[in-house]
Amino acid sequence: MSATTSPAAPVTPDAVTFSLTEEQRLLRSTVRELLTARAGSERVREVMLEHGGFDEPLWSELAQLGLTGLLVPERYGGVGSTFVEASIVLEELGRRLAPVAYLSSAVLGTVAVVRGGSDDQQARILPDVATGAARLALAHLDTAGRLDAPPGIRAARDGDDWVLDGEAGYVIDGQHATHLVVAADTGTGIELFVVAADADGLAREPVEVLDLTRPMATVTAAGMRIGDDARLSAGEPVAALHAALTAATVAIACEQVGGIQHTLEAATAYARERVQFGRAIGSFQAVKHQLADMLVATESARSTAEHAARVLARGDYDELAIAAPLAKSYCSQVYTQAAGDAIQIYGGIGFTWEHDAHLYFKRAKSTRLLLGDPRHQRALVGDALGL
Amino acid sequence: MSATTSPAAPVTPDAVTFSLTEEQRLLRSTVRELLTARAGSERVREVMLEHGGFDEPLWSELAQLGLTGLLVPERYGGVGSTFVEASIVLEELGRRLAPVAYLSSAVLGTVAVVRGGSDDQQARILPDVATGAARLALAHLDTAGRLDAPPGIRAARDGDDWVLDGEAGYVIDGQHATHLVVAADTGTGIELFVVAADADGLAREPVEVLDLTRPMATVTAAGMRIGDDARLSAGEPVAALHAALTAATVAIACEQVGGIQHTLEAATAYARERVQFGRAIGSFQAVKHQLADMLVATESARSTAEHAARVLARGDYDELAIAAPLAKSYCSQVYTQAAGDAIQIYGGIGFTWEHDAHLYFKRAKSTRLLLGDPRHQRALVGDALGL
Amino acid sequence: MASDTASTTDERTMIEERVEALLASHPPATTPEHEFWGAQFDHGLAWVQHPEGYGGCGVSPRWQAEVDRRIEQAGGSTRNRYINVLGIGMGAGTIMEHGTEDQQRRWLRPMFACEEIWCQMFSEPGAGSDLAALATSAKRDGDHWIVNGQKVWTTLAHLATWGLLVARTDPDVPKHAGLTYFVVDMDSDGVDVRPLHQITGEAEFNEVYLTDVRIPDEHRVGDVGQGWKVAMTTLMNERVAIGGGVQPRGEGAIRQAVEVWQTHHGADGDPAQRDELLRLWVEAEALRLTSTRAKEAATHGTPGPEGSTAKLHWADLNKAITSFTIDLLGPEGMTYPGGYRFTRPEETATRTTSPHKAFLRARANSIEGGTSEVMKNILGERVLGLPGEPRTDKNQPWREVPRS
Amino acid sequence: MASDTASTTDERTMIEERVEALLASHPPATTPEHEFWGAQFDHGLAWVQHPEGYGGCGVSPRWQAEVDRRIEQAGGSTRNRYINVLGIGMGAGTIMEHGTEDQQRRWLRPMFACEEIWCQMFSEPGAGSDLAALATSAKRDGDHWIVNGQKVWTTLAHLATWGLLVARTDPDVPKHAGLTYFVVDMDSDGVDVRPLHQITGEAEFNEVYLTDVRIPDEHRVGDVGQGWKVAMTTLMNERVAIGGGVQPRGEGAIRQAVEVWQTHHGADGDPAQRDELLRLWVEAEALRLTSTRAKEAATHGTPGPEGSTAKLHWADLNKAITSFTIDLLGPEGMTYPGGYRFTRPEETATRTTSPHKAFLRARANSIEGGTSEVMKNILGERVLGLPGEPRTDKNQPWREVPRS
Repeated sequence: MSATTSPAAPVTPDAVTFSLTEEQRLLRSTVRELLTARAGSERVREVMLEHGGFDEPLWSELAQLGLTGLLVPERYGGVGSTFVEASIVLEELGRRLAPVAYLSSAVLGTVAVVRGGSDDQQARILPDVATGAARLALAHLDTAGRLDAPPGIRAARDGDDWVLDGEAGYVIDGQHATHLVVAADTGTGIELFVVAADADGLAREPVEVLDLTRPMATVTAAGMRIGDDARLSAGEPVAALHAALTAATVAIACEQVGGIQHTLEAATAYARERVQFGRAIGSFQAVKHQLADMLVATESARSTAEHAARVLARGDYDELAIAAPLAKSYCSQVYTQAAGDAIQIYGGIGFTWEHDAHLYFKRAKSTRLLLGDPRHQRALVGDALGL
Repeated sequence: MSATTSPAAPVTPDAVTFSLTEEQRLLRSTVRELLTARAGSERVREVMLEHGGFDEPLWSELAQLGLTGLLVPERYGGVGSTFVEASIVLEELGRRLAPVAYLSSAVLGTVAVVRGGSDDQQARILPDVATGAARLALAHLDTAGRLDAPPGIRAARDGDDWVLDGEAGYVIDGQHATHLVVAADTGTGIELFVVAADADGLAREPVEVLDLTRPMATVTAAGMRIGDDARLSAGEPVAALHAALTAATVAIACEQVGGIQHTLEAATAYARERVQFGRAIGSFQAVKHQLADMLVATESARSTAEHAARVLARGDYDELAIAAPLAKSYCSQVYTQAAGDAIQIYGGIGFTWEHDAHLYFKRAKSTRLLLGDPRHQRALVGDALGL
Repeated sequence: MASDTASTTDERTMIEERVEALLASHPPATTPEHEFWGAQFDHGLAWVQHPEGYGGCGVSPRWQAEVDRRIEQAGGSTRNRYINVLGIGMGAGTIMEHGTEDQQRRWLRPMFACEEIWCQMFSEPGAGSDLAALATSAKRDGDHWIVNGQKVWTTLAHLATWGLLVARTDPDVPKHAGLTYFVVDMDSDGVDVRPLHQITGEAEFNEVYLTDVRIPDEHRVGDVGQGWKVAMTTLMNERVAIGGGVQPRGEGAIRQAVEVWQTHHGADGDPAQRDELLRLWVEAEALRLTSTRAKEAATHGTPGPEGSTAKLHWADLNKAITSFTIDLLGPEGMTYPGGYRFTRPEETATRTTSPHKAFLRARANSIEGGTSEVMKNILGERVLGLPGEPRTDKNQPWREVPRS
Repeated sequence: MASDTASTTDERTMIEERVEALLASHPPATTPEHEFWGAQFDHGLAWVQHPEGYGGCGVSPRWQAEVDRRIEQAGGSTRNRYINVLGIGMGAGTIMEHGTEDQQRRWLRPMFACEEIWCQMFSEPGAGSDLAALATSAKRDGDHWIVNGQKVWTTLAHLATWGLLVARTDPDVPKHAGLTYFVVDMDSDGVDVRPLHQITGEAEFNEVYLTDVRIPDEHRVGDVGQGWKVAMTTLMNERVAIGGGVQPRGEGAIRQAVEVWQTHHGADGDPAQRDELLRLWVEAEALRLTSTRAKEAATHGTPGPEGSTAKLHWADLNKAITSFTIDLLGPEGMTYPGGYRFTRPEETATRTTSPHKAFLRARANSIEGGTSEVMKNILGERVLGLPGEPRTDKNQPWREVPRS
């Protein structure tokens, strides 16, 4: 996420078009209907408590609709959509907290391979990613998850092969991936490798996560030997990694907007129905004004995420260096505030395990910290602005 | 204000006694009655617009009650009280925004001379300070008012004399003082000089201030020659300056508590009386809860200021290194928030010049920035705590 | 933007032809402003949505932005919309919707040409958020009305020829039902305009005292007792006028904050303050993007809640930014450069305002044009569908409702 | 502290003698806890303000702190006040004020000795902030009452012998007037205690389902229809119990924040985060000083508003600190060490809680024991004297008031 783009003066970016095409609207309603049917609260809870936070049947259904390969180029069996389409799916997934490997495989892994892999490598990996048969996860951090430290896995050349050693923390969906994209420290830089998740010398251990709907793993490589063809060989690996992480930053913001929107709607519905002192609690200004503030914040959060998705879609990387961290910092702030306020509006019931409020509250906090907290993201905005 | 005390672990300080003695209560009611009679809004406005922000008749009345010499030792004609008594006067002055030179002369100047002056020097200066006939002001900053820079006035030795040159900014009550305590940069350190305000080679120019009830001046010395007996010669000048500034830090917090308390009371009274939509606006939760929050903040602000005043009174300098900046940072935050919220509660009328709300709003902002803003004060707390 | 349909293509052609004709017959470079605006009215380009003969040509109001853009490109002035904002922005729509033909013919053209300035007399000391509680009375006297009362916050009253007035004509019915809407000749006997000084010392606004002011019945707008409905038209037009523009990135209050950061702090600045600056910058940009989105939605005819949240968001943010800017100034924040002046502010104040004045002026943002509390009620009830509070004042005769 | 007056000197002497007698006859080192507490009751040192024979010796309640201090100094335990907090802290005062002599004789000693644990059944799913709206019914059946309904948030119900219950005995009068207060034998048929899992996964609280539970009329506390008044006594005792202690500087949530700062950041930490840490530290200290001041004012008999603001201030601050602590943890904040466990929390949870659990648990601070919204109404109305809102539910028969 270091700013490889030139510092941008505070110049107004070319305006994006926020409105959706007919097809995009159809995409939204298709995904929403699917998730309404298949990712209700009961199912999400079953998956998070009994299936380690990955809903394989739902993943298959998303794959059948082609959604797992939205960002995979058409020549490798994907849809070849822009990020605007992906942002629509992400928002809907975030609205339901649907426990599927979308962020990890369809965004992080896919972008890394598309940007870093040779044609051969892409042709080998991406068709299965598009069909959902393969699921990618990115292992690029050290065990402490530090953003400014080298990867926790090291790669050493040994003849024609590479030997991987070390430990990567906080690998999103790590234990449910079929393949790992490993960013490894070679001592002189970073290389990206694609390896089978069940390969010898590789172990995965689930992390005890705050947000059970988003599993993570610690990945350990111990003397793992792989051929050089596993190394993504086209393009600059740091640039590919940066592109994947930037796309994920925007993706998280889009997902957050879905969660924020749900939070606003659910809390508003409750405030309309719940009666205390002979009146709906939403008639009290204490509650009404809190929801009005949440509405204001929701609309602005949506603007930042949709803007970033469109900037990414059109490949305006100078503006993206501002828009991506801006969206994630702002949406994270709004989500954590809204999810906390919602619990307050629900009162006691919102503090129970059986109510869904805590699932959103935990997702909000967890995504706030994922790939850099708002303060970190704001610093990136400042760097890009030259402030 | 640099921490000359040793870093204190977060150890609970010896408890102070918050309650007042009978005499202290009498002092409070005496001052309050005087100011109710003599420092009403009309008079304050007259003084700030027509008399440069100094109410000479009121100063005389305070002097007749012995209040201008509260901190002057008895042997020099003062009352020799503790800072608790001074804090009571300061709170009442802050409540009325009474435009008198109390902070400058009775606190800053007095403490500097008591801590830095020889017996002879104290005997020469302090009796007039106690009677109010002399008024001290402290010139210790550079023209930009930077806290971390050397004084703007330089002192050079010339035979038995000193020659002063340069400019000091933001001298509180500078144009109304009879004497200036000048902190001058000698090149190897700082010396404090007491000079007559109308001496040759000294010029004073009023600053255009945000808060018209607290005048400030820029003081210029141009080849001003003074004898060495004008140099405060007992004790370490830096320590004397530090003591004066720490006392002023606490004094400002006490004064702020008066302003906060007035703001809460006045806004509450308005909210009880003002009717819109057929009800007192204080019956609406939007207003009621804002005032409840203000009440909570007011009580805590008071605790920090009273604690700091008592710690100063008992001379516990380790604890004071925490308590003084803590009080000023907290009271400043509360005052600016409360004074702004009050304008919102008043609505349009609170935005008019004729309403007093803006006077408190400006005092709040101005004292927030005076001698270091809350962020600066918090850093001092952190330094004292070793955090 | 979606491509023009057939009918919008026709409208575009018609607009373009009219603008060309106007610019050809009245070259901006050589035509006095008032004359140009008069001609613009005559060409149906003042309020394009008005019918022919009333300053318009009967097309969708969204063409107005295009007309203004072209006029400005050709060097023409559109600052009449600013100079006479209460007339052109709010009064015109009201008169078109509720006025008689005589009134429309009499008032619209001189208004647009800025030959006559307008002001608005709605708020009163006792009726701020609760506008419908207003107490200024109008009593019938033959074919005239006799008006008594006091209005506040009347921008431009000291320059105005005409004033939009809501007054109570029946105190015995519930408050919303007893109001009537008038246009007052500001030169009438009994109209006393006094400057109202604000916390900057300046007098941007006025108080207007009305003592036995006589208004001919033909200056009544709408029926007797319909004043609330007519006033709502005026206020709706106000909101549209406010929500119109989207500033470039980094403009407004945040520009000043960034400038102070760069001049007073820069690379060596305190990281805690830099983070706060960036937090505000991010929020300002989020708001700007929301305004852009709202504008786009409006032109596509499907406005969402993003439109109604901007005023509320902006008010809080502007207060926060201007206050933080003073903190960034450090000791200089304790000054008021130039001192307090008890005069009228200059017209183009927004561009040249010091951070200090901006800081003070911003306190009114969450009060003027609807307090933030009222805006939150509106958002909560109209956008989110939350129920209102129990009201006792709505159905009681005005005379019996408690007031202060 | 002001010096003792003559009568307080007498009281001090009496207290000291009693404590000495207790410690002599029941040396803490060798006396089982329950036995010691029983003896403490018999020596009149359980609730010193109670009359002789009821666990007290008829002196000012402020002596209790002195008694407890001396017992602890001598190695005695006062943890019964914690183990049986709802009984000793809240129930006892209620029974003393409103109970019959038989009730007092029967219940107080085993309560203080922790031979019988107590719980409190007030809140219901439909009656949280609006407690007086509760729906659990009690119908008379000869010399018994038949109770049906559901209670929530009943701490300790799974361990309790007795439960304090408020139920509706008359639905046809306004809601506050139709309530009656009972003590329920928790082993009765029809009492079904179920764990209520909270957002940490743990079950700190219970739901209690009451189905045709029979309560003898002699277990009614206070008159029929006086339940609200009796319940208020319980809640007042709760507030006193909560506001009692002042922590040492830097204790509580802020301690954990400081520890995480020191272990994860320290001298190289981000200055923006340091400033936020200090802001919270300053606020925690401000609150602590206010509690100290309140306690001092209370012992001097002139409590001011500082006492009632602490709960509200603490709730918001504790949420802010625990949330910030997770941010300080960085990526580690995305974990939940130990995983979610669906068990009862351990008794001494407060000391050993992870930052992660503290973060989740804190969300209830602004809900339990009165929501922050209700607390603000109370402060606004009772301390600041602001008028209440229009109420429609106060005088209507409970049966007709809308509920959810």
